[in-house]
Amino acid sequence: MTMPPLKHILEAALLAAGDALSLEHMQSLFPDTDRPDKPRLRAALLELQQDYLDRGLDVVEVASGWRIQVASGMVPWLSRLWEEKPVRYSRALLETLAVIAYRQPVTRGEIEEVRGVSISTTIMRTLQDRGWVRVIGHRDVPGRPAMFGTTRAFLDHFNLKSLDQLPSLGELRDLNELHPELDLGFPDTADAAGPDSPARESTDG
Amino acid sequence: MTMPPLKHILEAALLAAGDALSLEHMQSLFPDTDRPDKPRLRAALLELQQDYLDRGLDVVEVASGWRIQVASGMVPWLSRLWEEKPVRYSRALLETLAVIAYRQPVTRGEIEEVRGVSISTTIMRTLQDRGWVRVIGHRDVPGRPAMFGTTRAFLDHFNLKSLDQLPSLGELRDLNELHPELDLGFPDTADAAGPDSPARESTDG
Amino acid sequence: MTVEQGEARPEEAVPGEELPATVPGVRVGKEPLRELPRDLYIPPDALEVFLETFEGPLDLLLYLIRRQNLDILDIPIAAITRQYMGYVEVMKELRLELAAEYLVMAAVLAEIKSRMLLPRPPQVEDEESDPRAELVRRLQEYERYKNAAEDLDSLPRLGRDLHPATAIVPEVPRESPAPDVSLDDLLMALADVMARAEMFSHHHVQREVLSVRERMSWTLQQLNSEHFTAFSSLLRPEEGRRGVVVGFLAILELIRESLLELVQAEPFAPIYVRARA
Repeated sequence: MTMPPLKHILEAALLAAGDALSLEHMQSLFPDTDRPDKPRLRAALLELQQDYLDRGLDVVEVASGWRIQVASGMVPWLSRLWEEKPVRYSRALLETLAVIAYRQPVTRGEIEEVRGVSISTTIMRTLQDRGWVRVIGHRDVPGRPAMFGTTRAFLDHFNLKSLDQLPSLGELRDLNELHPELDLGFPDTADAAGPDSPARESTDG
Repeated sequence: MTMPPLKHILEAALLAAGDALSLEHMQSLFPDTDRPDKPRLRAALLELQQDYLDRGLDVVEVASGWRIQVASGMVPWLSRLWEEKPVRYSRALLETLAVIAYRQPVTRGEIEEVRGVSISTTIMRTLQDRGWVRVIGHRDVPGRPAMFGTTRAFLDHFNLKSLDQLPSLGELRDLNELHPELDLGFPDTADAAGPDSPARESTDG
Repeated sequence: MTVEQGEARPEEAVPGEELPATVPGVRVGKEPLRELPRDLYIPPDALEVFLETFEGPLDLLLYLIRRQNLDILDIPIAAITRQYMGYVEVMKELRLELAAEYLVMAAVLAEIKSRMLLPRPPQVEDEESDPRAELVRRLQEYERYKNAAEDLDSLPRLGRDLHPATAIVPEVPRESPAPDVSLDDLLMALADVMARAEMFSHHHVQREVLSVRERMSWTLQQLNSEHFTAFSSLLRPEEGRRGVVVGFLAILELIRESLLELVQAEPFAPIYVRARA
């Protein structure tokens, strides 16, 4: 069996998988005697990326590997492909997900503390059913509440390679930065305050 | 918004759908004012076919429309793609499916009679969830049992245009399901038999 | 909490506020919120929808602050408290299901307000002295994640902005006549069953003597001419190697006598047996 060009094998494999494949998984497709090393795989994937430049396809690396996807520029042409509109997530769900993504590991109590409302079980279940969030341990406090974290599937879904590709969180400012005259008649306390007030607070749920 | 080449739109649509699209469905992607007629669609699909000639892909027409598939020459390279997470149907399920395919319309009782064992509800549900089997009527006997038949999705999956392209019952089985670890001293004859070795026999009465 | 309730009737909850025509940064769902109920007199159904767009008391407070372009660090507690209470009152009057968090926040606001109205002892000068500090911290903290949620929502994501590209993998093509069932294939099937029989061998229920003839009768009874029976089902691994051999011989004999017919679709596929009509 003569071997087709590496990039075509990878293309076929990625399209057949319809999902991201890790480099290791791609390597495993080949017999031991003829297994391309990772730099070769990367090179072939970049070649494919080049081939796709003027087409509606993308080869991208996300958390769990490489995948081929229809580029977002094509989406307007595909909007009528599906009967249903893409799922829109509620703010409650997105906020919960954001707190988990940025503060993981985090307990449900801590999420509620940040959001100021109790979190419905449905939301936690949806996030877990979608495979975006999972229990990654238990906080060593009374009740041993579960701590949640995000998964690779979460990163994959949002087209991210790793958590540090998430947009950065906004800054926390200090109350004491404030001009004294805006205060309601309180003396200026700016000098008394430490420079970095802690953003992170440990609260048990 | 400048329009990308028609063949690229169709390629993106077919790959995004991951399944066959009818020409009508493809037409519906376009606004009324700019809707390609079927000959144009066909021409674009054939162009795509040409583009794919030296790659591992193929554009083919099946019962429910056109789809992009991995070229058969590429399939051997993908044989290990799903090794890690085999989603393999049980023998019982495949037998049930085969009976339905060959004897449709057929009631559950009749399937059980053919197979000689009772059929779990899970199997019937799996087949229906999968979209391969559906209720196509009710037998006019006491209890009015549901009669099952196969669907277009079933044909598409097996790359068939119509039921009469179905091979024999036995062929529906996966060769690999035979225990490969036979070590009773028989000569290994696996190499002698190609995957294309002929098999057409009507086992049906 | 009872402190403020008499003060803020719904009608006057946000009286005379100078509202911008559109509220910067405030969105209801996807749409920027164009206008507010200035006097809170809006149809109850609409108000319910309006209030449901808030993700709790922090969100509502943030909204009240933002719509007046106020700095979060400089909340005019008295005014905000009054407005907040106004909304809470309306929610109560409409008997909307009011989450307990809203009432807790009402209490917090009332407490801050009352503390700020009290004369402060001059010696208290540390950074905790401003009773708003904790509220401001929570509001800021919440706002960060609220924005992060919006950022997250604007990331390209699968199923909405991106679609995984999938090609079908066809089955290996199969068409052409079936080969005759060869003895080799038969042996392979036997080997298969024998292998399984090995697993049962330690059971050894009984070494009953099985004659080939007896087994032939039994086999024939298992079959009929209308349906195919799996070859392997005629060999019972639990009888052990010996039982399988007897069963196999019985089948061979039945074939020789043209009482059975075997069908196999392709090499290594399961073999089926049926009685000749």
